[in-house]
Amino acid sequence: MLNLVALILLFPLIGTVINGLAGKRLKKETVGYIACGAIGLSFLVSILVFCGLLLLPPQERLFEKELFSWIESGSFKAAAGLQVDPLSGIMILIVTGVGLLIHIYSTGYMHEDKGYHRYFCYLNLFTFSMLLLVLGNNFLLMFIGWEAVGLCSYLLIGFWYNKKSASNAAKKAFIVNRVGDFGFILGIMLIFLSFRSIDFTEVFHAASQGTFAVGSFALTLITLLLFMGATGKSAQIPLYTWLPDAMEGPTPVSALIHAATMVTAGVYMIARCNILYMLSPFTMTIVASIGAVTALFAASIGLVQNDIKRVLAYSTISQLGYMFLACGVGAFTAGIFHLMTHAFFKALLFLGSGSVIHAMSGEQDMRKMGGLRRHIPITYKTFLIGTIAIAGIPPFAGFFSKDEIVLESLARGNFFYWSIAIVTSLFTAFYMFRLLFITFHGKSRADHHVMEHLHESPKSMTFPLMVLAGLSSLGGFLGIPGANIMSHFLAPVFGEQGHHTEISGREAGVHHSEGHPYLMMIISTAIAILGIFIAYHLYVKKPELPKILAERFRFIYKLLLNKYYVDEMYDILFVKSLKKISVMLWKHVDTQIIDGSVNGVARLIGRFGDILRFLQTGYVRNYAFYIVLGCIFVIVLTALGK
Amino acid sequence: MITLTHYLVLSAILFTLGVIGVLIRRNAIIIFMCIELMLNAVNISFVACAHYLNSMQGQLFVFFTMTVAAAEAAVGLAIIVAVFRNKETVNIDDINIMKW
Amino acid sequence: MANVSIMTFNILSILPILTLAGFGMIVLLVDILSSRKLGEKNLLAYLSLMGIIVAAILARNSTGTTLFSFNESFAIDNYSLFFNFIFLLSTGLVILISHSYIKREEINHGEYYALILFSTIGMMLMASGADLLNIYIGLEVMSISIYILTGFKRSKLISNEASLKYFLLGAFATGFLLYGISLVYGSTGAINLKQIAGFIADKGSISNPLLLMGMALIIIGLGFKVASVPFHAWVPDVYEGAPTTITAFMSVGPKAAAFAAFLRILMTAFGATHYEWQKIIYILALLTMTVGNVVAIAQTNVKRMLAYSSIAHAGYLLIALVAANDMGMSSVLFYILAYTFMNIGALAIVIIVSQKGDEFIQIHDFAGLGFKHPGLAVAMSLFMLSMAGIPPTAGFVGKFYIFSAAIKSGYIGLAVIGVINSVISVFYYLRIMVIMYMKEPTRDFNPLTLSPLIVVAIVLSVIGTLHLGIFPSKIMEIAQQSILILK
Amino acid sequence: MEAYIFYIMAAVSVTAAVYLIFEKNPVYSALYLILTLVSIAALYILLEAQFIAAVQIIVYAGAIMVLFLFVIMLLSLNIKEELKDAIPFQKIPALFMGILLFSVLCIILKSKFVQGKQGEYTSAYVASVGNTKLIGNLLFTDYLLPFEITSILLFVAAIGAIMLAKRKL
Repeated sequence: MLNLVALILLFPLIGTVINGLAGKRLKKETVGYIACGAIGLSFLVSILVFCGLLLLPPQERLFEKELFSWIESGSFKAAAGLQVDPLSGIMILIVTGVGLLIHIYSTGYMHEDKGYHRYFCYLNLFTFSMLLLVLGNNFLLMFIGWEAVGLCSYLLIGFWYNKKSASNAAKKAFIVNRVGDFGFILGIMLIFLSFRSIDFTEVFHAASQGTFAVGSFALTLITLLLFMGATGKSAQIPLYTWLPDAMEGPTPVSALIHAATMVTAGVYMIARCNILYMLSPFTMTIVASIGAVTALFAASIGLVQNDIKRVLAYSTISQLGYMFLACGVGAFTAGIFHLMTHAFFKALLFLGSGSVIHAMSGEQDMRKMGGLRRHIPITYKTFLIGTIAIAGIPPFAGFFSKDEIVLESLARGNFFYWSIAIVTSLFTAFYMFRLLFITFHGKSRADHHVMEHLHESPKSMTFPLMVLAGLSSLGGFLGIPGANIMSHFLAPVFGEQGHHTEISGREAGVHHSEGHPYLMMIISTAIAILGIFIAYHLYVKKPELPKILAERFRFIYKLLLNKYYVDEMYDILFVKSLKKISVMLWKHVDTQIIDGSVNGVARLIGRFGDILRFLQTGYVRNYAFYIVLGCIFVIVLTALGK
Repeated sequence: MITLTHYLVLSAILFTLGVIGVLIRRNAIIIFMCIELMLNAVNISFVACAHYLNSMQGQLFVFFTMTVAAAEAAVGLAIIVAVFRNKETVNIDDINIMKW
Repeated sequence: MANVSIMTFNILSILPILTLAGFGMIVLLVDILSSRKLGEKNLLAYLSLMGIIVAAILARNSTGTTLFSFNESFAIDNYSLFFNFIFLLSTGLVILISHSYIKREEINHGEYYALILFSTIGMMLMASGADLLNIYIGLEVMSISIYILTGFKRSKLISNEASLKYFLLGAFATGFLLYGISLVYGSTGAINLKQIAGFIADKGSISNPLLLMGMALIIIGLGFKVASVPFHAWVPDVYEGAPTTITAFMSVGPKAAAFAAFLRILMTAFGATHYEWQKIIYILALLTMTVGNVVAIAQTNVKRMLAYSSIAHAGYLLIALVAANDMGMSSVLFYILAYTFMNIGALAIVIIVSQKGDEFIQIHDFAGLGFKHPGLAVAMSLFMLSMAGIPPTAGFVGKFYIFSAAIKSGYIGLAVIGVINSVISVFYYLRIMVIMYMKEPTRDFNPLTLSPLIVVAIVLSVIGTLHLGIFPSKIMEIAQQSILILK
Repeated sequence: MEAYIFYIMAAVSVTAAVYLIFEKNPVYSALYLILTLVSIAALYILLEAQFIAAVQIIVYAGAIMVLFLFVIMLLSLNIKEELKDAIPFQKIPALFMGILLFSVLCIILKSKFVQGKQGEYTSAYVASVGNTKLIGNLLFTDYLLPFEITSILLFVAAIGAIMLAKRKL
């Protein structure tokens, strides 16, 4: 069964090609069937492959299939090969499973769009890229998936290219990602330089044999560079700015980006390279700290946002911070587990918000909603489940995974991580229920124009919601403390040793925390309930209170509302100061060039380009002068620079 | 006694003069003549080297350089004539519609 | 290196060159003999293509042999063969895209094809030249043909200007090249690359400043041809002013030829003094890619932007030269091949989209191409992605090889700057894609300059770009065998 | 004797070259260039390269420069158009650059360098066979390929000249 693995990739690719080439001439239904069918088949094959994996004894659960030798040059080899092991096994299930639901949902959501076939073509390609990233058996192939995911996200975020904000967001996403990718590719090159190979098996084997000492400079550098890639793709500080803007794309795309694909790539990569990371404690500290800070930072921004999708976007960043925190303290299983449950409830929440927006005729501002509970009951119920799940109320999925991270952050990390995790979980519960209360409870604040059109979404949209709601409620039991299926299943990937320390670490941690894991559970549940209670108090009982609070703590409110002014800060840091000088120098230099550049850095480089292009005077004699100048320079360099 | 260095220095002087001419003159034809001067400077160095090395290759090279110079002259002057047809000038400072 | 035979006079070794020369003359003859009707000159394009195919077949016959003929001044080996194929390929593609273009621009003269073929002879001579004389003559045959082709739109001032600029600066730079050759000759007594190497091996190079200066001047002369900063200033103006087909031609063929000569001279003749030239080329590479990429961002004219991008690509290739190891040298060959496909492909689309008189070549003229002509836009996006170095395209694999080679030789800093540069380059390549897909069309694209031949060229380029990106190992293997002769 | 001829001819060629680059009238410039070329031809004779000297006079000074003069006359260029200088700021740096280039070259030329390998064509041998005959021999044996390719080059040049300069095609 494992030999079928290539099919997982093949089906979405076929779907892409058919819809890309012939989609224009096909009927909408056909396009939808092809796209969903492709992912559906891919999902079925994934299940088969997964079962095949389960049939093997735990320690032999690693299957590699070389498709063809891709790049060969001297000692450098990279095959186009696929690899299935418990980690990628789980990932393909998540990607194809959640991906399939999003595809189905999209057939309803995008039904009126004239770029229907284009949309599904991109969507299939996106899934394909993510699967390539997950299944590749070497760093370079992973990088290809990595880049392709970036490219597809660019296409999809900018899907409604007519919207200026959409195409800007697309460019921003692509370029911010490229900045991270730059670190990633350098990391790969360094891996090749250090290990003489870029094959996962060979590199990890060499690393586990102790080729490099713990904390050696090479490994630290490699892991830091790889992590730089992860911060771009998984939207961590400082490269997170693209993700909130990425909601400019169609809502199912946001769901796909935020839940199943793209942003999880960074977490997956770090989990995949766990051996390398375990050997470089410094990087681990960085990963954990950035994860923790991002979690808190994004959650605090989420507290005051008014756009329904923006709240969810910041919550994604915050949850990803959790996952990095888990990875950073060495609890990779917990990270992957949270990745999975998060995929369920975040997909659910995004699709649910899509359903709300659909019902509200495109309105995204929560202040203009309210009281939707009665009008769209299915959406409400499923959304409620998702909200409870993310807030971390037992026995829903989010509780177990988040609790494990909170636990591990104390057991393996320190009190600082733990307190951040706890505060973040308070924030999370608060802003998610704030969202829920403002949107679904209270009185309606929409105009009747919208109210008249208010309707529950079609079956194609509610069905995925219900499935995801089911998964969000029950998915957590895979990792229930005591009988942790996840951690046993993933043990071969995270190493016998890692598994061992995990268990002993857990025990040690348990001891550390006064010998009672249940106490910790109770604390975190209590915190979550506290968050909910505050939200309830502020937004249901006394709806006028938030305004007063906002007035009283005006400064903090503004700060949060404007996302700590990070975008503006980048602007001032990179653009304004240089612009002033440039404007003085080249006052008559136009504004038309600025329009082409994308963000601060691009503008800065563009400015240099502006200055440099004036060397190109058009006078032949100037050009000859440059040649002579260069000539003297070169001769002097040769003659004197011994 | 005249040594190779003498010839090489003469060659360097003429080459440099040619370079300066290219940099400061505006008439395309004169610039082209300065380039010819540079080529001749190189030829001196070739022939001198050949002489002092008891080798023939330098002279052969000069033979080819001259042929190339002839071909370049034909093409170069034709280009200048073509420019003159359209623009009525050979002042290269005026010939800069393309820049930046 | 199986059978190295040395013959003084071997007509067989220059058969491809003779073929091209013969077909060039035939084209001219047919042009004169056939009527003066401009429309009926399709035959000429087919004739030239035939010449290229025949030359390629004849060149193929000598695969695997290593043969020095004409007093060891002309080498037929895997290295020259690889480059000869690149030249023939690029010339073939250029003829394919020329056919409809020169009709549109009303410069449909037989001399056009003949000059392209003659220019290719010059390139082949450069790649095969084992002594400096042959390389020099080859360079001149190639350059003079291109000076003429650049000014081929005689009635257009812009074309005249480009031609004049290219000619004056080209001749100026050739002066430096020649001066360098004369100094190398003076200090070694040889113009044959192997003999130069032998002399350096005997006497050492440290005590020979004249030789090093000669080498530096040769680097300047060839640096001009490959468009490395600061010898690059002619490139944007000439690329903009030349007929677009010729822009495609000279951004690929002559550059490849110059790199072929560059690599052979540096590795074969000056291999022993590599510390000296590596530091020069290091700085040139750094400047070249940075200036190329940074200034490209500020451009609004597509041809001009591609000119700067071509400068930047020369910078990447120079990195491989600095690395100077097996991987670096073979990656030069690979990257040039990749660049041939993507650049000619991109310019072919520029030709199709622009209209008579090269009217619409501003970037915003591409607005909405994605909706009106999705096929063209997809092809263009592919070429742009490949140039930006995004997998799974040829450009990515090529860049990856180059940067890995640099890291392997210990030039980590240079590789890092190279990667940063390729990140920068995404800005302007992406801008074309953004405009094609995310802006409403501002004009009617019809009539397109479409002909079956140009479509064939684009399809070939697409296939080449993808094939080299997905299955690069075979070509890389060939490239690796090709550079063995240089050591 | 040899030294005198060298210094005189060198002085003439350099002086003529200086006039060439500073002379306003292109016709005079061309004439100065011819003077330089002729004096260089004299140096060639001094270097026992009689054939090259002859070619220098016949082809260079004779044919190429006549072509130059012909074009200058044809275009009837007036002197005035050179008076306006669009980039006057380049003049001083250019002179400076030239001096710099020259001094760098001289420093290197003055430094001790190993001379190249001596060839077999000693003065006595060349004199016994004859300079022209030797060159002819080499051209049609060892250097046949570049010689033949040169024919293509000249052909290209002829095509080019016609293509670019002919009034009607």
